[in-house]
Amino acid sequence: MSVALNVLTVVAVVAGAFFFLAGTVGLLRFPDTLTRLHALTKADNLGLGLVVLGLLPHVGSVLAGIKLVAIWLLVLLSGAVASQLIARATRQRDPDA
Amino acid sequence: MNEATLFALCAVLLVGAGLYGLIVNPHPLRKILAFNVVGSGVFLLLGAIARRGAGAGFGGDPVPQALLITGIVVAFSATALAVALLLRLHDAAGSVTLASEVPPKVEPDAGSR
Amino acid sequence: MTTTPGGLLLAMAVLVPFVGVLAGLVLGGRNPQRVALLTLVLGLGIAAAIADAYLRSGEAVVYLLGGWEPPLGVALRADGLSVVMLLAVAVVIGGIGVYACADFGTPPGEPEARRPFTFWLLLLAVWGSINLVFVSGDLFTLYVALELLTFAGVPLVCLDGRGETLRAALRYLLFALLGSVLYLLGAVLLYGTYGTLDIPLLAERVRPEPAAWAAAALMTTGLLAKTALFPLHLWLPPAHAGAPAAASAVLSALVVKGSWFLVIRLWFDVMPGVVTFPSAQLLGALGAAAILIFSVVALRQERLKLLIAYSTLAQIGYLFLMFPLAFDPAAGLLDDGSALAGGMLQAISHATAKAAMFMAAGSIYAALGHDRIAGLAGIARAMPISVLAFALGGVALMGILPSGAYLAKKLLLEAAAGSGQWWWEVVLQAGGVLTGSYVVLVLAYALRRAGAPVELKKSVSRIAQAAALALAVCSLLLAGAALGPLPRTLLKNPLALAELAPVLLTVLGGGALAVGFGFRPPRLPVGDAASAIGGPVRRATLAVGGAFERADGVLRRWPVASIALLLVAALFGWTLVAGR
Amino acid sequence: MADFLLAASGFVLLMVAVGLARILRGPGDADRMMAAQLLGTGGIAALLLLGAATGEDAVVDVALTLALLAAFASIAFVKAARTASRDEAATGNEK
Amino acid sequence: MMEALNAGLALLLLALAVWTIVARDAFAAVAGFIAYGLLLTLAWVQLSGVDVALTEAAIGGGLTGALLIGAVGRLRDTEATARVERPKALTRALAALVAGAVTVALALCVLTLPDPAPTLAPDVAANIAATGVGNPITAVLLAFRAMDTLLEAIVLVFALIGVWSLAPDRAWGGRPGVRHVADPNGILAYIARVLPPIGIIVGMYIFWAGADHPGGKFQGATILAAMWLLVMMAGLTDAPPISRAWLRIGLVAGPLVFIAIGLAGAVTAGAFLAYPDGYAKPLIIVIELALMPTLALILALLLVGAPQRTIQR
Repeated sequence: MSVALNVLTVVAVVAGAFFFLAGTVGLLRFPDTLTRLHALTKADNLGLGLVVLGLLPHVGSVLAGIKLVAIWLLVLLSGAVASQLIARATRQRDPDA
Repeated sequence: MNEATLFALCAVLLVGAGLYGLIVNPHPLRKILAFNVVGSGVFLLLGAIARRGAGAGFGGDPVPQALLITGIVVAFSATALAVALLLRLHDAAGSVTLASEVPPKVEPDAGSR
Repeated sequence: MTTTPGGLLLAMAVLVPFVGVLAGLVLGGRNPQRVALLTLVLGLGIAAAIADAYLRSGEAVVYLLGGWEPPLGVALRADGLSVVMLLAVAVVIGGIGVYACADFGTPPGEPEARRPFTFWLLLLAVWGSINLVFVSGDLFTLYVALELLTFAGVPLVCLDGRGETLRAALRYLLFALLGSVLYLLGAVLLYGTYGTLDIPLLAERVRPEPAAWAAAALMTTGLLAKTALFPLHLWLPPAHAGAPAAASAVLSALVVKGSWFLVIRLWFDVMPGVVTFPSAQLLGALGAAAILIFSVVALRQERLKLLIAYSTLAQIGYLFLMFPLAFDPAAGLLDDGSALAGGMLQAISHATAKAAMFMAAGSIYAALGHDRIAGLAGIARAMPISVLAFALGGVALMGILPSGAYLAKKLLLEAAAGSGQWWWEVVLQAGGVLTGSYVVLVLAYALRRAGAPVELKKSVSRIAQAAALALAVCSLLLAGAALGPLPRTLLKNPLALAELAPVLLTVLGGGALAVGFGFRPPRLPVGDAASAIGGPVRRATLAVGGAFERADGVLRRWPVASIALLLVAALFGWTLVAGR
Repeated sequence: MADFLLAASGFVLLMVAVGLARILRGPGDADRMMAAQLLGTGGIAALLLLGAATGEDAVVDVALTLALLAAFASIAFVKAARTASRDEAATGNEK
Repeated sequence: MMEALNAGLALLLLALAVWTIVARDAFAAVAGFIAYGLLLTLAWVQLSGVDVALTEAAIGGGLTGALLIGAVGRLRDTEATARVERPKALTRALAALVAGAVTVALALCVLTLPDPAPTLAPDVAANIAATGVGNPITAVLLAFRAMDTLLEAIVLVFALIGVWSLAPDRAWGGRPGVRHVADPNGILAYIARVLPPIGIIVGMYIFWAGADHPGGKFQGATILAAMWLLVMMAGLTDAPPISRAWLRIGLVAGPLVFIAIGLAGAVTAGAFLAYPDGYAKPLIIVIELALMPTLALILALLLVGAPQRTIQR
C-alpha cells in the first residue's frame, strides 16, 4: 500500500516538476507578453496541481488534505484572474500586443 | 556550514547591499525599498540567531522569533508612512527630489501658525 | 530583580499619554485638546510621584511587566537620570501645551479640523514615547520606543502641508529609519552573543569582544543619526525651522533628547567597560565640531527660526562633551560622576530654554508676519514678554550666572580639570562664547529702536507668550539644583571677580564674534578707525564663515551624509578595537 | 522520500529562478508583474514540497496564506496602472 | 541535499536583493522585491520560524507589495529626474567601499558568535505552562513580552495618525484614497465576491490556530485587511470617511481592551499585563480577539492612504 502511494507521489511530483520546466521553457522561448502569459499560467497551475496530488497521500489529517486542495483551487482562481487582468491591461496600453 | 550560519552570512550581505542602495539611489521610493532590504537582512540575522538557539523541544529560540514578528510589523508601518509622505510630497510639490539645498524661504503667511 | 514600591507608576507614565491618544482619537472634535490638557496635569503628577518614590528609597524604581523577570520578561526601570528627564519633559510639555492652545485651539461649534486634531494627538504620542525611552530597561522595547518617537515626530514637521516641509519630513523619516535599523542590528548582535536584551543583565555579561564592539559602534551611530550630531545632521535644520512653532519646540527640546538619552544608557549602563578613551574622545570631538561649525553657521542665518535650528545643532554638540569628561582613565571605564550630572543639567537647561526660544520666535513670527532677523528692530518694545523669554533662554544657554547651564558648565569644567583633559576646558569656554555670539546678535537687532512703532499684523495671545517666558524662567531656576541634589559650593557670589570675568568674557566675546561673523553685523558705535582695522578681519571672518556654510551644505547632501554615517560607525568600531 | 521531495523542491525553485531572470528584465511592466505571479505559484509548490520533506505541518498554512494573497499584488498593479493613466488623461470616469 | 537547497535559496535571495537595488526601472525593482519577499518566506521555514514565515507571507507577499506597486504607478513621472541626480562614480565607489567594510566587519562578528548559542528556549519551555497556550511564540507575544505587542498596536495607531495627518485640510473627515470603479460584472468584481468569504474563514482559522500552533491575530488580521482592500479595489464598497464613529471606535478598541485587561491584572494578579492563575489562556484569547479587528482596520487603511475626498452629505 505505502509503496504504491510512494510511487504515486514520485510520479505526480516528477510530472509536476516537468510542467514547471515546460512553463519556464515557454517563458524563455515565446516571443511576446501574451504568449508568455499563456505558457506560464497553464503550465504552472498544472504543475502545482500535480504536486498537490503527489503530496495528498502524505497528509496526516482530512483537514490538511482539504487545505492542500484549497491551495490549488485558490491559485487556479487567482492565476486566472490575475492573468486576465494583466492581459487586459497590456492590451489597453498597447492594442497590437 | 549549517543553515543558521549560511543565512546569517546571507543576511549580512543583504544588509551591505541595502546600505549601498540607501546611499546611492536618489529616488525616495528606491530608498524605501533599500531600507526594506536592510531591514529584512537584520531580521534574517535575528532569525538565524533564533535558529542557533534551538532547544528545549523548539526548532528555534521563541523569544527572537516573537521579536521578529513585532519587527516586521514596525517595518511595515514605517514603509506605509514613508510611502504616504512620498505620495503627498509628489502631489504638493510635483517633484520628489530630496536634494533641497536651499533652506526654506520666508513665506509671510505660513510656518509659524 | 523585583518590583519596587511605586513601580506601577512607570507603566502609568507611558500608558496615560497613550490612552490619551486613543481617547482623543475616538472622541474627536474639540476633545483631543481637552484630553491633552487633562493628561498634561495627570502626567506631571505621575512624574512627581515617581520622583517621590525614587527619593524615598534612594534606589532605582523597578517594575516587572506581567510579573515576568528578565531575561524572559521585560522590566521598566527608573534611575536618577530617568527621574530627572521624566520631570523635565513633563514641565516642558506642560509649557508647550499652554502655548499651543492659542495656535491649535478649535473654536466652539467648528467641526474637527486636521491641524489641531493631529497636533494634540501627536503631542501626547511624543510624550508617551519619550517616557518609554526613559523608563524602559530592554533594548528591543527601546527600539520600538524609538520608532514610536519617530512616527510621532515626523508628522509634526509637516503639519502645514507645504512642499518644503513635506520634503523635510521625508528626509527626517528616511534618515531616522536608517538610524534605527542600525540600532536594531546592534541589539540583534548583542542578543546573539549574550542571550538577553535586558540592560542590567547585559551590563553583567558584556565583555570586550567583536560582537560587543560592533554593536556599540552600530547602535551609537544609529542613535547619533537620530540625534543629528555633526556630521549626521542633514535632516534637522529644514525640519525644525519649517514646523509650526509649538511643534518645533517639541522636536528641538524633546525628540532629539530621546536618542541622546539612549546613547547615555548604552555607554554608561550597558557597556561602560567596553567603551575606550579614544572612542569617548571621538564622540566629544564630533560634539566640539558641531559647536564650532554650527554656531558660526547660525550667525550667518537671516531667519530667526533657522538660527535657532542651527543653535540646536550646536547645543547637541555641547551635550556630547560629557562623554570624554566622564571617562576615568585610571579605571579605564566610564564613571558617572560630575560630568554626567553636568551633562544632564545641560540637557534639561537646553530643553527648557530651547522650547522657550522657539515659542518666543513663533510669537514674533506670527505678530510680524516674518522672522527676518534684520527686520526685528522695535520688536522689544512691541512684544517685551517674548523678547524677554528669548533673552532669558539665551542667557541660560550661554551658561552664565544665574542659570542651570552655568552649574552644568562648572561641573563639566571640574570634571575636565579632574581628569587632566585641559582641551575640553577650552572647548567648554569657547562654546559659551559662541553661544553668546548668536544670542547677542539677535538681541542687538531686537533691542534696536525702530524709526516708527512696529505695526503688528496680528495680536499674539499673552498666555502663549507668558508660557514661553515661564519655561525660560524655569531654565534659570535650575540653578536652584545646587540647593538640592548638587553641592551647594558650586554657587558662588555672583559679584566676585572670578565669577564676573567669565560672564563678561562670554557676553563681550560673543558680541565680538557676532560682529565678525554675523551675516549683517549690528553697526558699531565706533569711528572709522575701528572699521579700517576691521576690514581685513571682516573679510577673513566672512571667508571662514562662508567655508563653514559650504561644508554644512555639502554634508547635508544625502549621499555624503549617509557615507559619513557609515564612516562614523567604522571610526567608532576602530577606536573601540584599537583604543584598548 | 524526504530527499526526493527536497530535490523536487529545489528543482521547482531553480525553474522559477531561471524564469525570473528572463522576465524581470522586461520589457514591459506586465512581464515583470507576471514574474512575481509566476514565483507565487512556483514558490507555493516549493514550499509545500519543503513542508512535506521536513514534516512541518504548519507550512501548509503558510502556503494557504500565500495562495490567498497571490492575486493581490497583481490586482493592485492593474488598479495602479489604470489610476495612473487616468491621471494622465485627467478625465474623471473610467470603465 | 538540504545544504544545496539552502545555498541556492540564499543565492537567489542575494540576487534579488541586488536586483532591487540596481535595477534601472523602479517598477522592475518593486517586482523584484515582491519576489524577494516570497523567497524570504521560504528562508523562514528553513530557519524553523513558521510563525515568522506566516507573517512574512501575509505582509511581504501581500500588503507591502500592493503598497509599493500602487506607489510606483503614481510616481512614474519622477523617475527620469531622479536618475539625473544619481551620484558620481567616485561617490558610488566610496559608498560601495564603506558598505563593504561594514559587511565584512559584520560577517566577522557573525562567525565569532558563541557556541553553544545563548538561548531563552529553556526559560520559555519552563514557563509556558503558566500561560496555558501551546504556541511558544504566542506565549512570548502575549505573556512574557506582552508590552511589546501592546506597543506594536500603538505603533500602528501612530502610523495611521501620521498618514491621516497628510490629508489636505478640506478633505479632513472625508474618505481616504480614490474611489475605485470597476465593471460590476467583470472579473475583478467576481473575485472580490468569491475570495473574501474564503479569506475570512482562513483568517479566522489562522487566528484560532495561533494559540497552540503557528498563527495568530496579526497574520489573521493581515488576511482580513487584504480581503477588505480587495472588495474596495473592485469598487464593491468604498473606504469609510475617517470621521465615522464606528471606525474610530474600531481603531482604539483593541489597544484599549488590551490595556484594560492589563490593568485588571495589576489589581488581581499583582502586575500590569499579568493574568490571574488559570485565566491566562481565556484572557489571551480575548485580547487577541479584540486586537484582530483593530489591526485589520489599521493595516487596510494604512494602504488606502490619507483622506483625499471632501465629505459629501
